[in-house]
Amino acid sequence: MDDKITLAVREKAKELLEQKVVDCFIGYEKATDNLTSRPLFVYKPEQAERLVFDNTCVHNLSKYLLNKKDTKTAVVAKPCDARAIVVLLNENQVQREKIYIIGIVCPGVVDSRWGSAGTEPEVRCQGCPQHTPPLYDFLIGEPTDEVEQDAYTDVTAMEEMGDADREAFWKEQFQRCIRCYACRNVCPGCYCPVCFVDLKEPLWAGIRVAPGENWMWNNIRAFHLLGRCIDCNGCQRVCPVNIPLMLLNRKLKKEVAQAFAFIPGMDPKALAPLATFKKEELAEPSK
Amino acid sequence: MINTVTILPAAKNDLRSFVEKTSGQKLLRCYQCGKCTAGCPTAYLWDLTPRQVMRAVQLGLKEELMRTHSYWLCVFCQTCSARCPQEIDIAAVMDSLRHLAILEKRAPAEKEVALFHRHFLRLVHRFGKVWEVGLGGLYNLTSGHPLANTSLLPAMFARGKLPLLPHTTHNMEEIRNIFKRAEELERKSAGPETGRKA
Amino acid sequence: MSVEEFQPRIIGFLCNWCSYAGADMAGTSRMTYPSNVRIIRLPCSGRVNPMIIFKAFQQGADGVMVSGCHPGDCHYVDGNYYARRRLAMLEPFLEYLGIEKGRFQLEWVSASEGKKWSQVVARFTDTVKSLGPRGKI
Amino acid sequence: MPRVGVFLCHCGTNIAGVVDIPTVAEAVKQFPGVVYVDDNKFSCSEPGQAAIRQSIIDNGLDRVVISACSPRMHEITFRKAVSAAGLNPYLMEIANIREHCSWVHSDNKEAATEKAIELVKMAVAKVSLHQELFRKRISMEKKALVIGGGIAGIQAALDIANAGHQVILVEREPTIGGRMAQLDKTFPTLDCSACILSPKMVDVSQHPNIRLLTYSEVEKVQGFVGNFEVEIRQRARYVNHTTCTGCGICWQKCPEKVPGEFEEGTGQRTSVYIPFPQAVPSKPVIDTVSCRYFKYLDFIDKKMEGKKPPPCRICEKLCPPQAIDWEQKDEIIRETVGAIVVATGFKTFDHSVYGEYGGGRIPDVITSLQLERLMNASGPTLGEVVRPSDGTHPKTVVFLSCVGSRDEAKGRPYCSKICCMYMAKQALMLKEHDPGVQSYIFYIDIRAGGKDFEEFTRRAQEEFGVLYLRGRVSKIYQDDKKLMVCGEDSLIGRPVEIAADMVVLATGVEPSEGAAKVAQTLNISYDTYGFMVEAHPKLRPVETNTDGILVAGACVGPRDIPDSVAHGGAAAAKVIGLLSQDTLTTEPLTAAIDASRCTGCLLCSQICPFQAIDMVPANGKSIAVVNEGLCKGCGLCVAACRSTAPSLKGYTDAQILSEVLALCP
Amino acid sequence: MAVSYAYYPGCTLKTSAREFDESTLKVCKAAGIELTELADWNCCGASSAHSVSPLLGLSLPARDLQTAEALGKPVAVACAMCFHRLKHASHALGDAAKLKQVNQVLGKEFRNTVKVEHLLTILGSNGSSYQVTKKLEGLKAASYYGCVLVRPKEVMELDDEDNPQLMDRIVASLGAETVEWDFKTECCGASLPLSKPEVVVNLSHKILRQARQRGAECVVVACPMCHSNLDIRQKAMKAAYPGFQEMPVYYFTQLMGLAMGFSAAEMHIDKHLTDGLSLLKSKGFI
Repeated sequence: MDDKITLAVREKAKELLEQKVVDCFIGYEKATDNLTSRPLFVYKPEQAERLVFDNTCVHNLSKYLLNKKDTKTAVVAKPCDARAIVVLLNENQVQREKIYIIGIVCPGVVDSRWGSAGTEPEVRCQGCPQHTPPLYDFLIGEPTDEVEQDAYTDVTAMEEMGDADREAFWKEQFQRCIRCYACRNVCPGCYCPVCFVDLKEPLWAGIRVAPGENWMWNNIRAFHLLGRCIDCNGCQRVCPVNIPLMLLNRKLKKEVAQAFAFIPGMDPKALAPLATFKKEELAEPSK
Repeated sequence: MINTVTILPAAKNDLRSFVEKTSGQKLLRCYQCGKCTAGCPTAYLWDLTPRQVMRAVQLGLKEELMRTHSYWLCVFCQTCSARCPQEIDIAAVMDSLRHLAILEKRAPAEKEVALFHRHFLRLVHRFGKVWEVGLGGLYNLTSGHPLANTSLLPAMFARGKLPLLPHTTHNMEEIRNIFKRAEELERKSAGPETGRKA
Repeated sequence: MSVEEFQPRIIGFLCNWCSYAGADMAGTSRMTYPSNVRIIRLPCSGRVNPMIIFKAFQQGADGVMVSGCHPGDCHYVDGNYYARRRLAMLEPFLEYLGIEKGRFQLEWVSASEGKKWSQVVARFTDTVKSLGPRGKI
Repeated sequence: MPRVGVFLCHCGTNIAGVVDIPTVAEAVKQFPGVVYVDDNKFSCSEPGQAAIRQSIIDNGLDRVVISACSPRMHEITFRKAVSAAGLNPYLMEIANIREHCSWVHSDNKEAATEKAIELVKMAVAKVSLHQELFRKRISMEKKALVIGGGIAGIQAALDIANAGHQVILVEREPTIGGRMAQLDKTFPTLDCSACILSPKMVDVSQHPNIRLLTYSEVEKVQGFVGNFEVEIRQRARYVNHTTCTGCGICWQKCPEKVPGEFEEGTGQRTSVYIPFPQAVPSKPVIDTVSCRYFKYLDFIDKKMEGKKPPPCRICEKLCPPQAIDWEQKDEIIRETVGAIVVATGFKTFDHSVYGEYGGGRIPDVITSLQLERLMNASGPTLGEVVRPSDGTHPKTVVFLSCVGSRDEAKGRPYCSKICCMYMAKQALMLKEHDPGVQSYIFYIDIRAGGKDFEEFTRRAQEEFGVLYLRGRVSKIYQDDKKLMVCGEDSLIGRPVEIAADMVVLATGVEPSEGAAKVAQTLNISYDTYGFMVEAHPKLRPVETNTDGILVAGACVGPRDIPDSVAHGGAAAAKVIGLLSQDTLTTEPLTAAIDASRCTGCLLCSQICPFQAIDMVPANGKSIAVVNEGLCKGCGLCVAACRSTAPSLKGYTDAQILSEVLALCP
Repeated sequence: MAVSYAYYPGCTLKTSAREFDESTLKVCKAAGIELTELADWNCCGASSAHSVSPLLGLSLPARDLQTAEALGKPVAVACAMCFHRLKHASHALGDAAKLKQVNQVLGKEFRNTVKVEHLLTILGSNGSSYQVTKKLEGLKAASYYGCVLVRPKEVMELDDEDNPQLMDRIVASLGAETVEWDFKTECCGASLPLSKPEVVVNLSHKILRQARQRGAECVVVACPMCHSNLDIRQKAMKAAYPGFQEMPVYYFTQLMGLAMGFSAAEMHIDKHLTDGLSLLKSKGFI
């Protein structure tokens, strides 16, 4: 594990901690299976040697920033992770001056689960339009000049199905949901003090694991990520019953991109698509 | 225009749709203030002033307009376009009208001007570059003004300003292909509606 | 009308200032239209939270309609512009979940458009009828 | 469990003729919480209301559903009825079974009855979740602020003050009077502008209810109708206005001369100055940019090189009451007012962007306002119209209309409205001043839509020989001592040229400098040009979307004097109406935000159309708080929030959902 | 610092405006600007091509631009008309559909990435460093830009449409005095000399008349067409307008050359039909 990125991450972590630029450095280390990676919080320069970066570093570490609001923290960020940070900045959840972003020019990560490192690239990396983080304080790797467009082949395939087939598809998917809320826990966009699903009054979705309640939970969560989901695949990766949650998020991503030319997580100064409007847009209702 | 003018419904105004398509300008923006005429260096010669030309397009008075000298006298100085308060590129409209006249093979009211442009392009087609002696010669031979500008010639020759032989572009095949393909493409995109009724 | 004919359950969320008043106008002008729609009165189309629409469909509504002031005429200046954005995103999403296009509709009906309201309801009821019953999820 | 009473109105046969009331009554009895059902012929009639009142008391009802006509018709009536029975008026809900049911489903009584049952069911479900709500009373500070001391602001201030209320009139310039003070005569009556304006200016200065703050600007406004907290900056004048007698020695003796703003550059003023003889207040200010002593101080301060300017101070030496005060500082004045009138007026378009008209480089191409000063008997030339270049009297004068109006290319597509008329006036006046003058007016259309306006422009042509040429000028160039004006006479369809001695540009109307900043300070809308946006262009022409803030005069759009006066008066009437109340009651149907659920993501504050949501610090983060004085209860924030922190009283999520669930159980 | 350009002279500079071509080349060389003549260039189409066929009007200059693009150099243009056509093509081809059409006509791929600059900009910018050795003090000149050089402003990206300053600044840097006048961008008659010579005489006369009125002793131009209209028609002006006084017309590069130490012969001052030498002699510049 001595490749260039790893060495650069270690060196930077050491420097930042030694010079007290940050109090905490969040990165990755090898998991106990010695194959996959897991998040690592480094507080002392000498611990920096444990840091690694390779294609098994799948986690979006930006979520941890929500618990480090008062600590000056550095975080290793792949492009999607950095976009999550931009969203958190848009939404006033983290302070720019409290975070130090180590941007990684991302080669893509592999679909890996504990015990097996995997070889297949993760779904999100296939045709990924963004290899350089949109925001960073320090960049590891050469910035790329990219114009690739998200082709939304997965979403289009869904759209081409018949209504009944689609309804059946989602019924089948949602009925497996065990309401463990792992998707919520991993998502950097899910930070509400009280989630709608936990409310008793009004009761948006009952606590029981039933098709209607699951339908409400998963769809409203997806809708709450409209214009905010940055394709990090976290929810789908951690789902213990393999519900393709990114298909929901990416549908809304596509709609927002087409209607408002908005891609979330690119500009820390941007207004969210639902926080603004143009008078002349969407001239015909219900088109 | 000595007859009572028949006003066409907007939907039947083919002249306006042709001009709007080829010039990219919105003709209905014109509110007839006349600033184009006011600044036009040659408008004093036009039978319909630039403003009236715009009006004629708005009304679709194709035959009346095509007959005029006006649009042939535009020297494309673009003063009108630069000063139009409604931001219409009026010079581009004049270009469209000339283009329409040529597409429909109409006899130009200003045959000298048309002749000049035709000879100019003939030379470019032949040599890739313009040859002034050739241009002047061709023009004088065909315009019916055999002595036009000839009084200037001795002085010009004396100063070496007019080489007797043309200079040429070497890859003439490329130049001729450009002429050929441009014409083909333009005829195709103009479509049948601009064809002049027999 | 046959007793057996499918009578869809339609919920209409109407803003108080234009569309609700437009529906009142249809009433005062005695325009008849299908009776399936049940109107929920809100201050503004911008008050419509998509979560409520999800809930309506989950509970088995056959059709949901939102109607507000025409863009530019909002009593609350910009409310319907925000509603338009939100619901323009919701509509394709519902379809993506398998809820047929036509079961959700956003309309602009002003306080003077009683006639338009009755036409909108008639058309929407027809569409939903033709799509058939949905049932609870 | 609430005790709900349901009252079914027949509305004569309007409802009962279609909806089968007994069936409805029977069904309603089964709904959860319903303990009492009654029906009336006319619930809205006095006997009907009395029956409702009595039933509430007799049956101990704590929620009421009235199944009748549209709430837009009788919501207030029934709230009062409920209230009269001692119940909170907001514990009542109306089921609209007339406009939305019986009147539109008369073709199918069975379906109508079924629908009526469900509409009542929804209302019962919703009303069960209603809470007591209370109107709040807010105190009314019986004082108004008027921003801008032009004719509109003067009129508004005088009208409010005459109604017995206190007014603070803030004016940025050293004097009130505005544009009207610069004019010579006014169209179409040709009465002297100063003669009709000056008395009003004096009235303002002497009115016991008006506090006049000139040379001042509004810096900050907070709060809402009834209680606006305002900060006004009184700029340092360096002259003590309490001791100054306005004797005029200082400005007569000041050696420094600069082009005068009031004279539009046609004449000069001194560094210590009053803008014009009839200025109110008639006491001077010192302009620190041109004053020699200030230049001297600046030179010392910045340790500049070169020749030291003289520390003049002549005014100080000569001032009899010793009123010059070099130490004076800007002063911040804080006031609380109940209402605000914005009357910031207009300025004229800067024609230097018209390169084809010389771009401001040709001396004898002047603006209409400059001509106004030249024609004015108290102007720099004492009313003699002369060419700036050589002082000769122009005999051929050409007017160009629409300079900075009706010109998309210059970003001013709108018509400035007043130019057609003032050009006619000026051309006519020129002839009166000097019968040897021939005026030409290039116009696109003559817009003379006003009382006696058309007659006036005709008079200019018929009696005064003003020659109108239809067409826009494209070029002005100098030809020896003449100005060649190139246009088209579009009526004959030929290009024309006129050799003129002077050209007058009818420069258009645009919002005055800083109008957009005033709008931002007040949080009211303004359009792309910076004109204020009225709440409704037809029905609420002097109101804004913020209660208690009114607009008047040319800050809303191009307006002439009578219109500005009328709007000033209209705004004043609105203010007087507000100030005549001791307190204001607010609708309780506003939003409230649950701090414990707020994430501080800013979304609600970004979209609130009334800027009614403030972000305030709490527990190390910032959370959203609703300002109930500004909230109008649209519910945008509720629908936007993911963490369901806001709720809208009367339309909570739970209440709306209860209606949905009543329909789809 | 040597700046390198692909130089597009245009047809006229090789024939009736040779003095413009040669003075340009000499001045640029001395100022450290490297001009390499664009290989096998063709006519830009001037005012004729677009008058007859819009597509041809774009395709002819596009071929030249494509050659420069392949070379990887920005294009330097001296002739105002050529500059106008090249700039116009490059602007119009920002439209992808038009570019596709033109590429079909060209039969090769033009990506429209090449930059087009006029010599006024190049010589008047900070990048150029010409040394004035002989100040043209006492010479009163009117800078005449003509119409196509500056219009439309958003396409030509050169200077103000009514009161441009670029040439005035250059002329002033040579020590000469520029006059303020109102005809800097009025039309001289453009391409009408063959077909409508009387129009050219009328319009050009107006220009020269105002220049004279405003105290100019000569007119400075950056366009061969303007030059030819103003220069060779002066005899006709004299005939048509009694009292008209002849006035020399120079290319701005010619005056630059003189001020930089080149001789009048090297700058071909003698090539003009209206005597340009006497004035310079009387001022002691030559």
